[in-house]
Amino acid sequence: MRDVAIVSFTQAPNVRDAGAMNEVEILMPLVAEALEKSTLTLQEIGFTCSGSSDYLAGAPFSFVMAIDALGAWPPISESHVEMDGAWALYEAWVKLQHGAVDSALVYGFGKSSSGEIRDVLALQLDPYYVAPLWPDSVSLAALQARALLESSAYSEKDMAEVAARNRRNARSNPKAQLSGDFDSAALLAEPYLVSPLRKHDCPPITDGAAVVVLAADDLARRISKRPAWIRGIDHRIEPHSLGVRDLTRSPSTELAAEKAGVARGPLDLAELHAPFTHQELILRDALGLKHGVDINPSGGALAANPIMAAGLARIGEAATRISGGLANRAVAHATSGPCLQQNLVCVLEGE
Amino acid sequence: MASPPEQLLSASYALEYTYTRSVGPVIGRFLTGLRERRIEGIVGSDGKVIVPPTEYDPVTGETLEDFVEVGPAGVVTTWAWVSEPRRGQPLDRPFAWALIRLDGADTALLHALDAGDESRVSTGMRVTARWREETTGHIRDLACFEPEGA
Amino acid sequence: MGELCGVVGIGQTKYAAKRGDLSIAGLVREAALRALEDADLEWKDVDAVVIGKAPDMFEGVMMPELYLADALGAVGKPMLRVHTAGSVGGSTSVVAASLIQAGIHDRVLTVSFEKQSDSNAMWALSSKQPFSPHINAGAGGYFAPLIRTYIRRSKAPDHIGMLVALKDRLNALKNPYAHLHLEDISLQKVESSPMLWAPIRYLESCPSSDGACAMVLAREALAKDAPRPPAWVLGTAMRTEPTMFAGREEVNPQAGKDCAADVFSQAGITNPREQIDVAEIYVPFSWFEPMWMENLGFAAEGEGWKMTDEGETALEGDMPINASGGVLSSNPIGASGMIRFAEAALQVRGLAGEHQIDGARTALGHAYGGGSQYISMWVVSSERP
Amino acid sequence: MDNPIEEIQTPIRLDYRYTAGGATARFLRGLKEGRILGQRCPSCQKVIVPARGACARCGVATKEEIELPDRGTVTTFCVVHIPVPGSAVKPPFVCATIKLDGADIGLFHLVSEIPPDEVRPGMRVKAQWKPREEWDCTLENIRYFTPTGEPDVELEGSAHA
Repeated sequence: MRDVAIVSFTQAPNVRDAGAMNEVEILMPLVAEALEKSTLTLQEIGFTCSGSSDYLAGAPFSFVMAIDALGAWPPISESHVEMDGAWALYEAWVKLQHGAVDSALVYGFGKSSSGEIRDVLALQLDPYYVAPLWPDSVSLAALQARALLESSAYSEKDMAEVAARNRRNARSNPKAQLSGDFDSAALLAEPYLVSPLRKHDCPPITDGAAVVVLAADDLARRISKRPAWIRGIDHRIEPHSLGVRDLTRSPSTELAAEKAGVARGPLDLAELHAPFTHQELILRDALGLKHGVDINPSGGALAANPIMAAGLARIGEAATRISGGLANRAVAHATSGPCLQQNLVCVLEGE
Repeated sequence: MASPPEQLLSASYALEYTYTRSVGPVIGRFLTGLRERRIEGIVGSDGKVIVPPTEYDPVTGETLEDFVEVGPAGVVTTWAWVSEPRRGQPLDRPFAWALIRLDGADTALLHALDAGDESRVSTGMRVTARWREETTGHIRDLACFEPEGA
Repeated sequence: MGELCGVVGIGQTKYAAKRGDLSIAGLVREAALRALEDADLEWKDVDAVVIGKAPDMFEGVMMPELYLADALGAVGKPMLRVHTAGSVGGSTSVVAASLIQAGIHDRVLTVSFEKQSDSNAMWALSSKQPFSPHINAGAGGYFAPLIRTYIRRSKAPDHIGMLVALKDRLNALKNPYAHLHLEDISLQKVESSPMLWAPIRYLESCPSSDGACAMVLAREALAKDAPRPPAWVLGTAMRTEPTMFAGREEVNPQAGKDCAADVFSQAGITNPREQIDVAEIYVPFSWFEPMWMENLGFAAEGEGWKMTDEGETALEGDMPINASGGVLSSNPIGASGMIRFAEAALQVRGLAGEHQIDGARTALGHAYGGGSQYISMWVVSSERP
Repeated sequence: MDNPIEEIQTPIRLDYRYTAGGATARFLRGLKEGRILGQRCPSCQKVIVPARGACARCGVATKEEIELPDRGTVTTFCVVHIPVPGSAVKPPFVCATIKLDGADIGLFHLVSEIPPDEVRPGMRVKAQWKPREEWDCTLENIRYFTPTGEPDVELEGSAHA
């Protein structure tokens, strides 16, 4: 495998409603900033790939307009996935492995404020058997949470502690949407939203975007004093029907972690794309995270969940800490689909 | 169009369409069964009975075609209590979403459970199908499930 | 640099206005199973799945790869979903090939589809957002003015578009998968068909189809031992430019020229007209054949129509274009690009059946999308480099 | 089984709220006052209309506002012969790309009060506005463009531009 690193990361302030800012207006300054940090111009970038969703935007071809934020002239080598930007990063990483290009620009973006996101996500479900019942995303997560609570030693208190820690961590993240000091006992006194989930177990609704620049080999070393090298990256998918899956585990994360080599060395930190508190518990187990691993120093998806950018942001957050010398080895994770159906795992290291 | 405050110019709109979905032989047979108030599953490549039936094995992708009748009663494997139903959901009063393993099935079906109150729902409880008055061959022919003996 | 990638299996559905006999999963499986069968492989032999389609609003399923994971045997495997507007079938093939070329996987299944009959194409493709351009005249409303400019600049005679429409429908009669089988097609029928977006007539436009296309790609060591001859991928390229900016050349877009230059250079092609034996080009409206001939460098600017006029792009011509009948004969949008790529591969494999071009060794697959701004291409050959 | 189920209807309705970007909002507000606002790109100096807050070619924000006249030249067009869903305009009608005087990019709009077969590239046109009291934040304030009677203009450059 060719050495490929993350050399630049920016993200938009994560907000409940970006208001009058459209996707181009959100992305344009971010792309400029990410490129400036990388010292590359768009024309020097070998490949560009983005992730977004038409249903999130409520319009077909929503990614086409986003090209306007780049200055794609002369024309650029470019692709798009209808997935979280983390998978766009994967496609770009593959392109760099092929070896024809040395750098890539990757971005993910979405405004969840535009629609009723809990209902929009119901359209991800089987269109014959399930979507016509309109089960919303929080209800599906609640089914998973109860399955976990009733089959493991985890309690609602453990879930509240996940929420409290993530939002405490988010205090040092100026881009976070939700942060602060929460007492898990006080959180447990709150009513259920969809039992067994309370509001704090669920992600905020977020508008946002994230941008990453990848570079290979010597170019990465020239750009960054301490590139965050991608030592392994893999993603796997599970069956779609919730009634077929064991919702209390994440076998696709386990498999992706094995392929990405998570266990090949000690980890300093993990950035997990766990929109719901119980999903962090499932992912911790799936990744075999030991005591002492700093989980979601950014606050994770419970502090800001810009759908289509949140997974990419996890990779960017982990990389930033490696480049900043705060960690030597990290795992970043992204998820897609109902109840963690599809998962991506990325292992990052300093020199 | 709503008149906006200074700076912001926004308006609501609906993405609305009634899709006509051809269903193919397997889903078609299941829905035809529902119309006749019968629930059928399909036998997977490992012998397990999958409900609702898929045209393919969920793990191996192999084509499937052996049907067996299941239910109409079964067991709740997990559930979530909804105190505020949303538009389009099967019930407009508080209900539980439940994964239900029907008798004779090895996988669970997602549907609504009309139990009246959260305290009456538990994992492992027995439930049975409640049919819509008029069945047409649609997943919503199952109006919802209800506690057995209710 | 990188692994060599071979196309070892190709599967297509019968294209039709409505495949009322199939679910969405059934549709993609019909193509995927045929591709596996062609490659003499089973689901378990596939390492990863790359799927592509155009806007999710066609089927009203958000990110349908999630629902289709089991149907495509992807459980426990990596699965990617590509969407680059109308070029997506091409881009999906390019992404799938890159997984082989980068040495990441041994075998990749790639599938693209559209089940347009679940909704309505004009509805699914138009923006419902407030404040968006108030005049929505459909895809033809966007492309017809470009065609008019092409005709004005090139001084092409009016019948060129009709010739393309006739040729592609005649070719489709030799392709059992094609949607349109117009047995009694004639120049007169094309000419007397109603104007939709003048200068585009009804029979100069693509249909709206249900359909799926699939390919199995494999690395060199596996492809050379495949049961049927592989098509070797000599080059792949994608280019994008913005939809609207001052001075944009939309009739002969730079993205297309750059993409062609890139893919030909990878494939060692210096004279495409001489070295490419057959091409499958994305032509949703007949006039795009001469326009793309110029964009791809098969003809000088302003001269593309002469190739059509002189019969050079016909089956028996020296530069056959869309021997399969093309997009004008089958158009499940999300799959249309991959069909071009797959038909190019079928030609060099010698497996194109009745529309086989004798001795085809090197072929081009081409797709475009958006406002002629997303371009993808590959060059495939029967000869292993 | 008699009469097996072959298809189902699944109604889908999702409600969204769309917020126009800053520059688009200013453009639409301008229309409500009968003004057509473009923007000049600080990099390539081209004038873009409708104002979109960005030059797609240069990838930079555009801020300098330019008010454009409501007359220009048809660069290309098509005659639409099929009814357009949700549109009150009856076919056949002419959709044209119109380069307003002083703009470097075309605006898509209707051309009327002339037989479709007499419309031609290079033709000079001006906006026909609806009565002022009907104006809102929309390009539909302009009912359509009509010929000015000025001599045609020699065209060069791109198709929609």
